[in-house]
Amino acid sequence: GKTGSASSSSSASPSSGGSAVSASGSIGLLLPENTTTRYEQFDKPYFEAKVKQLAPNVTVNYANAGGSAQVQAQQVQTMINEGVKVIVVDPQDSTQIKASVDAAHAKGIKVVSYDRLAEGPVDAYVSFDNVRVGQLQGTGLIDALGSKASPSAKIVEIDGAQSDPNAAQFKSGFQGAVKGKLDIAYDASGQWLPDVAAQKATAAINQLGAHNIAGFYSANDEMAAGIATSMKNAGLSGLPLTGQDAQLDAIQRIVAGTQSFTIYKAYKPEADSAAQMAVDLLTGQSTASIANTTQTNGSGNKVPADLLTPVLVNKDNIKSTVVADGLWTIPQICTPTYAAACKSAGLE
Amino acid sequence: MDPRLLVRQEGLRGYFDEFRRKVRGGELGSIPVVVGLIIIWVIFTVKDSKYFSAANAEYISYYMVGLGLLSVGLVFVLLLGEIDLSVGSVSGLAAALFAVLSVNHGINPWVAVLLTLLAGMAIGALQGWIFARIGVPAFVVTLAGFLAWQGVMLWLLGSTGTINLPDTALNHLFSGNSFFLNGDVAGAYLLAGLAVLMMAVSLFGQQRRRKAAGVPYRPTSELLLRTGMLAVAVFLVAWVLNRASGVPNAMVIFLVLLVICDFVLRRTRYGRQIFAVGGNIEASRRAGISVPMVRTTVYAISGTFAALGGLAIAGTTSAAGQAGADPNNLMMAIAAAVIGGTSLFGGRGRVWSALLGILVIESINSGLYMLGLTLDIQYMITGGVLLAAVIVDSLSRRTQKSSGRA
Amino acid sequence: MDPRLLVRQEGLRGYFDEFRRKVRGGELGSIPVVVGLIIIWVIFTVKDSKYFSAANAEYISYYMVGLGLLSVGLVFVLLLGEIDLSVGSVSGLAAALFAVLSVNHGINPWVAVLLTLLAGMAIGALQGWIFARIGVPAFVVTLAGFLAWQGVMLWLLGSTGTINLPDTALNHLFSGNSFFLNGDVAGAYLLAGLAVLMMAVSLFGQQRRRKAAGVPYRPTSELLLRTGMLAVAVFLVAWVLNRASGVPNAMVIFLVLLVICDFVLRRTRYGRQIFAVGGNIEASRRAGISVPMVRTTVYAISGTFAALGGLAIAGTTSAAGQAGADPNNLMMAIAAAVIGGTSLFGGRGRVWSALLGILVIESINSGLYMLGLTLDIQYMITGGVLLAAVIVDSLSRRTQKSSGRA
Amino acid sequence: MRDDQPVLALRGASKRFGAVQALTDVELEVHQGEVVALVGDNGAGKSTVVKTIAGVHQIDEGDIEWEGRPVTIHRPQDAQHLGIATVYQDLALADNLDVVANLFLGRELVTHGTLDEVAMEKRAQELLDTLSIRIPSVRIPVASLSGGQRQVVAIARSLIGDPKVVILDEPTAALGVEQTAQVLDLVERLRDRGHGVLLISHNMVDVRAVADTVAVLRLGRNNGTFPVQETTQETIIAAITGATDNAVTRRQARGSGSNPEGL
Amino acid sequence: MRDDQPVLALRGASKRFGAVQALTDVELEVHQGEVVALVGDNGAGKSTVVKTIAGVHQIDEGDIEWEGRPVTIHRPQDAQHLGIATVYQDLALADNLDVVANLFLGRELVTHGTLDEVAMEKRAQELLDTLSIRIPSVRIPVASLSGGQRQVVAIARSLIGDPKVVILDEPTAALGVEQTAQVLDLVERLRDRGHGVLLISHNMVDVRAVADTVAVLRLGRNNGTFPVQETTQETIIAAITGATDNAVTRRQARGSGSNPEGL
Ligand SMILES: Nc1ncnc2c1ncn2[C@@H]1O[C@H](COP(=O)(O)OP(=O)(O)OP(=O)(O)O)[C@@H](O)[C@H]1O
Ligand SMILES: Nc1ncnc2c1ncn2[C@@H]1O[C@H](COP(=O)(O)OP(=O)(O)OP(=O)(O)O)[C@@H](O)[C@H]1O
Ligand SMILES: [Mg+2]
Ligand SMILES: [Mg+2]
Repeated sequence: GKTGSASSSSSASPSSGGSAVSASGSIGLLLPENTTTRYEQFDKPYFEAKVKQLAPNVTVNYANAGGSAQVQAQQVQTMINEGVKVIVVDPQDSTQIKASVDAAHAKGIKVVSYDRLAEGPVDAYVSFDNVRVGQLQGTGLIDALGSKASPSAKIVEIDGAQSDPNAAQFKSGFQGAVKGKLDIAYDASGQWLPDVAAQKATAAINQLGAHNIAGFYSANDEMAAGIATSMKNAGLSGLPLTGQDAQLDAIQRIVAGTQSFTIYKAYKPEADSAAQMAVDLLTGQSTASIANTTQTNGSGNKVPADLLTPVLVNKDNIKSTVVADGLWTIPQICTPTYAAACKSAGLE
Repeated sequence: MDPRLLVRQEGLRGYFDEFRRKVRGGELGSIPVVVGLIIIWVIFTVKDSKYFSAANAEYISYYMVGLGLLSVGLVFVLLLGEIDLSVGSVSGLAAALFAVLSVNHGINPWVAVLLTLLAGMAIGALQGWIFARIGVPAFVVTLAGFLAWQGVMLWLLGSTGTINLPDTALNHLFSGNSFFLNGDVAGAYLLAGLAVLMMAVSLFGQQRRRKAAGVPYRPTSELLLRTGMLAVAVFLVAWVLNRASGVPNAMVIFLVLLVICDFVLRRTRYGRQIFAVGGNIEASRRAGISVPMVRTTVYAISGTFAALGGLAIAGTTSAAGQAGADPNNLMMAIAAAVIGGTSLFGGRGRVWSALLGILVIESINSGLYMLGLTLDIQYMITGGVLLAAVIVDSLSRRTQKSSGRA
Repeated sequence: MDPRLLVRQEGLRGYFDEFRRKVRGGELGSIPVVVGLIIIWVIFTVKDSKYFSAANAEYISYYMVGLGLLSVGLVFVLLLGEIDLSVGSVSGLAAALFAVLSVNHGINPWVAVLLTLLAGMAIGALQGWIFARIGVPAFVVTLAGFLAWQGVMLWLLGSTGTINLPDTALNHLFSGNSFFLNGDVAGAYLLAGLAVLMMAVSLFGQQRRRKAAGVPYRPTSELLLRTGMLAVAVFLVAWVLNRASGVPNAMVIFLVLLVICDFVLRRTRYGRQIFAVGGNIEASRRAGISVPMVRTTVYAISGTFAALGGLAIAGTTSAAGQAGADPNNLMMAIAAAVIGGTSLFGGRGRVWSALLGILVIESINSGLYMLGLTLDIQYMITGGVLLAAVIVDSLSRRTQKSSGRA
Repeated sequence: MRDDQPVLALRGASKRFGAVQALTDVELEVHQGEVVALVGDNGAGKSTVVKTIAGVHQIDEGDIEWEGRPVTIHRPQDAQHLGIATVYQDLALADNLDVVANLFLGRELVTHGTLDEVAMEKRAQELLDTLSIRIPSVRIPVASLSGGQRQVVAIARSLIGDPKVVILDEPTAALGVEQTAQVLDLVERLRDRGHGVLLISHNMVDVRAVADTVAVLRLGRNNGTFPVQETTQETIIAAITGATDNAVTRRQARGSGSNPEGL
Repeated sequence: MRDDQPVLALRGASKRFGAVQALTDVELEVHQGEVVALVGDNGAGKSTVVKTIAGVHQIDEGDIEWEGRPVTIHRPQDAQHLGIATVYQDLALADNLDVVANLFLGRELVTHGTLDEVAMEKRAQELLDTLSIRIPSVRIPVASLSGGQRQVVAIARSLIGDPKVVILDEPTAALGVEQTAQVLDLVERLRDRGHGVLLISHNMVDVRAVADTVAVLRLGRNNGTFPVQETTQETIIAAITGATDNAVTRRQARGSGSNPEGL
């Protein structure tokens, strides 16, 4: 009798037909990394709050892989050992997670892929469309360039880490959107690191000549901080600069005019949707109520999906997006340094 | 016999007396680490009762293998008083190479394994050669390797990104659902019995030979005690693992390699040469040992184990990806060897320290993952425990030093 | 005078003869690294003519400061024959701490700088104390620090994430648009003149004192040659930087600290003690040097420089974020010190090696970044060049050893 | 033997290393202006006595008395502060530093907070000249010195500062005939200036030439203390080896038969 | 002096360390069954000669001849393969290994590919007994041995294997009277068995007792070769110090005045 204890614990689940409120059990939430603030700052608390609201007796087990796919695999295994009934995982590596998804599936555990689409027999998927994010960044950059946008306008592109598959999706979305409309004169990976991004931006400026550059593409806000500094040092503060994630520092830069816009992927709807899917799966219901489309993942599985739309945030809609959603408050944004800029941007 | 030597009394009694004297003099050996391990287990069990379960024991015994293999290779290097910073990158490269060979090029998986291990060995030998023959400090050579092999790995995976590995051949053995004798209860007990038998044969054989040659030997009571203690430990482990799914094949491979390495280090000329070079390079050179040969081969061994460890790590995720060359793997593998008691300064250590150290590290990891702490707390705890483990060890070694035994 | 000693002939002639003899005997000093640097420059200039420009010189002289400061602290540690793996994490923590103190809590930026540097010093001293007094190997203590301080940093930044730093106080000095005397042409030449003057005063003062005491001294011709060479170098650099925007204040801070550290290491009792402990711990102890004191303070120095380096790195991005504790920074800072000629085995080195090494590394980086190469190629080239730089150095040192001077 | 109080005394000192009882109840006295020779077989515990007094090791039991009162010597600094200078058998020089730096290690000459290299170099040169040793240059690293050169550097080290008691652990072992003579002269000068000297040597000729008292150690225990003037060499050697029939006497017996002295 | 071919000879050997010319045109011959003593002041270059022959350093100019034909000795192995066993002044033992492991380092006894620890331990015990040294246990690390004990281990090392020429660099410097006598006996036994021995020592009594020929080195150059039987001690010392008026003679002159020999 070697197939042991773990399988017996999972076979018991789908009996509770009743109201979601009385359901019990546990959900595993696995997030990939911590170099950007969002996961521990927003996704985790939003998700936990929503689950609590939907099913007070359900516990959430949390793990963060710190950027390592291998750690994430171990964490999935831990969750399986602990007997969770649903796993919500934001895969650090969407291919590499397949073995873990397979293992969970074999034990009858449901898997919700969060933010990035995992390979393997995934039961549901919720995310923003990464390619769409890149497209938005591209069209946003063209808009910000205004009349200066032309096929000969030289753009400096700083991408995310080469080892991160999302970075490739952002990049392809962006390049698709600007193809033939702008000239990508410099393209390198900033490794998601602001100091590396800053140095590469300066190198690009030295290489192309400060006057020949029309704008900068930064895959996310973290790197935009470094790039903005390099632009300032070269006297290019007025040029367009993109971003992503709606970090506080980026909002402040947008207010101050040193960054053009960021892409806001509202965490709350995403986390809420995932929590709803998880609780549904936990209680044996279908996810059809939220998953209005399907996505095919890398291993060919058709996954019911809820794809949310990202929003471009610039000086004009800060108030109606991140502030209205409670992501950041006006006092958080308008510190003394940014008070004057806030005033002129109409944030008070 | 020198009248100043405090000789142990005959029999079990004398054994305990000496043990007590050793503990008082700070010659604790592995005791602090073992005690630390037990404390870690108790704390996590109090925090979450699921921690102390057969499933978690199985978890630890499986996940320790990848890093443990890296650590074994590092023990060889540490015994020389050197370091190999490239093992993390080499392990990532090995997994990528294997995946490209076996999946993309369709080469027979066992042949691909062989080629991968040879590549690891060649990389290690190259680094060792640059260190030994050209005289570039090993730290720098392997730091360069740390960067360069990572680059080669990215380049290899370049067009495809992560590659999923099929559940065959060595990948199957290293995967989480492959157990010794298919998880049959007898399998675990067979292994345990084998271990006890080997220990007994070795100990009693030695006693007989020493008796015959008329040199001092250990009393039979002590040998029985040692064999008995080992028996209790291994049968307990076997019993626990049987309550889950059995003994993971990955662990069997790891243990067999440990036994072989232990034999090489302690009972062969080559092992003696490694210790000698780690203790005093000039003395070794003058004794006619080819120091460059020893250095080159030791790095080749380290490279081979790094490659094997990379395959084992890839086995845990059944995939080879760009994040394979995680620098944390390097840090943890070194930490394991040191926690287990291998000196960073060369000439002192055993391969078993890799096992002991990796047990400590994986016990902490599994507990932290289970508690679902945020990463900042997790970093702080891992750092703190690592430190505590070694502080105890160092304190005991200090007492030892003040009584002249270090 | 010993008849076996080959004495240098009087005058410039003798100086050149000795130089030739040294080169033949392999006593090349910094020459291989300087030659390597020139080769790197030539290659990149051939690849991209913009590489050899005033703007790029300014780029290098600005971006080298952050890592360079880490490297200076590491030189102290390496002189002890130890290592500090925590500098990368401490630098990240320092930037975060400063941001939280000055931005979130509104503390006066200079006070915040002071508190941050004190925190860095305290962290270093704590690590040094655990190493020196408890006897935990420094490698392990600082490995624990590497993990733990990163955790503390994440925890500090927890609620806000990345924090933008205002362009005031030290942040202004460390930012890319702050130049000595506001970039006035006179500023650069003033600094160059000062450097030459200091060198001349020191050299000729020493000659006078040695003459007076009747011990051997260097001939005037040699002193003139040395001063002249320095003058050519520094005025050339000043001229180039003036063609761009002037001398970055960050670089001025770096150079001033280098001069101070060089003085401390070579001309004070404390510096002598560091070298002694790095050479032979037991001899130092018996000579009445408090080895734990030296160790603790050296780690405190390393911690302080790590904190300052963290502020400088944050200056390049005007922000303190969670990616501050980049482990590559650690590797690069160590590589810089070693490439520059500081031994990993203790007791041999100069702080100037931090400058020389970081120049090599930033020269490579700026070229690679300019070419916009992908990460795999970048890793391979950095690893390869690092290795090549040290192979040349090691080969020269080997010739040296065979003629008995290592 | 003088009747004044000993400047340095060991009372019932014992020291264990792991399973080896290196010293058992050792008694030793050194008076001012007296040269005490400590002799004994290899491994008898002589160097352990020295290191105990110098603060390198601590004794397990017993006392160290300095000018009559018991003192604790935890670290080498403590011994130095009392006025004990030691030349160790395992020399312990910093190989990476030059001769001057090693001579003044821990007692550097300083002016205005800066090392006074010139003064140190001058003084070093003078000191080495009195010991008539040829060292190519006082600015070469100690690593490249010959065995005897290293030993002389270590001896010169102990004379910097003004110690009350000088301990020399086999100082002439590696020295040439001329340097040995110089060191013995030095020992006599130290005695004449009223210092106490504890001299360890295996060379009975040297011991008899300069020592006032000979203390014998055997297997970590006292085995007699003899005034040199009134004791024959045979008595001392018998105390050292623990037998009147030993390799030395046998060799001498043979020697006088088959290989007559002189030309 | 014998008329057969020397087993080992140095011809016009020169060696430079950085700015120090350590050896200049040194000539040396060792015949079978002959004990050659190499003497000289500290830093004269004796140990450099030894290391040159043993393959630790290489000579810059000149030749080493082995049984009449020139050989190149690049590494210590080369010297060992020729049949040269060396005891170095700086002993170079692996401190972390025990006495047995050090004795057999590089020449371990092996059965079926496995170290034969039992045989090695037995043989080690026997070897050390013949040198009458007391070592608490042959299984303790060399780090914890006294100076003399370490020296005996190094000497015993050189006797494992069957060398044709044994080079001893100040082998008795750290040894007690009894052990010294044993080592001198050993040297005589080696000679009688037809080995060549190169002995370096500062102790003229020992040199005169066992050597057949004395070669003097002074400031890195040959300064005479003397047959022991026909040479007075004064002649040798004068050759070593380069003067008949030196510290030794002065000391002796004083000694015979103020401090009469014997009781
Ligand atoms: N590795 C080295 N590097 C530089 N100089 C050296 C080196 N080894 C020896 N020397 C120099 O060569 C000279 C001869 O040294 P050597 O050790 O041969 O002397 P020695 O005759 O053995 O003296 P001793 O009797 O003191 O042992 C000395 O002046 C010494 O400074
Ligand atoms: N650090 C140590 N650890 C263990 N044992 C030691 C240590 N130091 C010395 N011993 C042991 O103590 C005994 C005495 O050693 P010590 O060095 O005092 O002898 P010694 O009289 O100086 O001999 P020698 O004349 O050979 O120098 C020896 O048996 C030695 O093995
Ligand atoms: Mg001694
Ligand atoms: Mg010598």
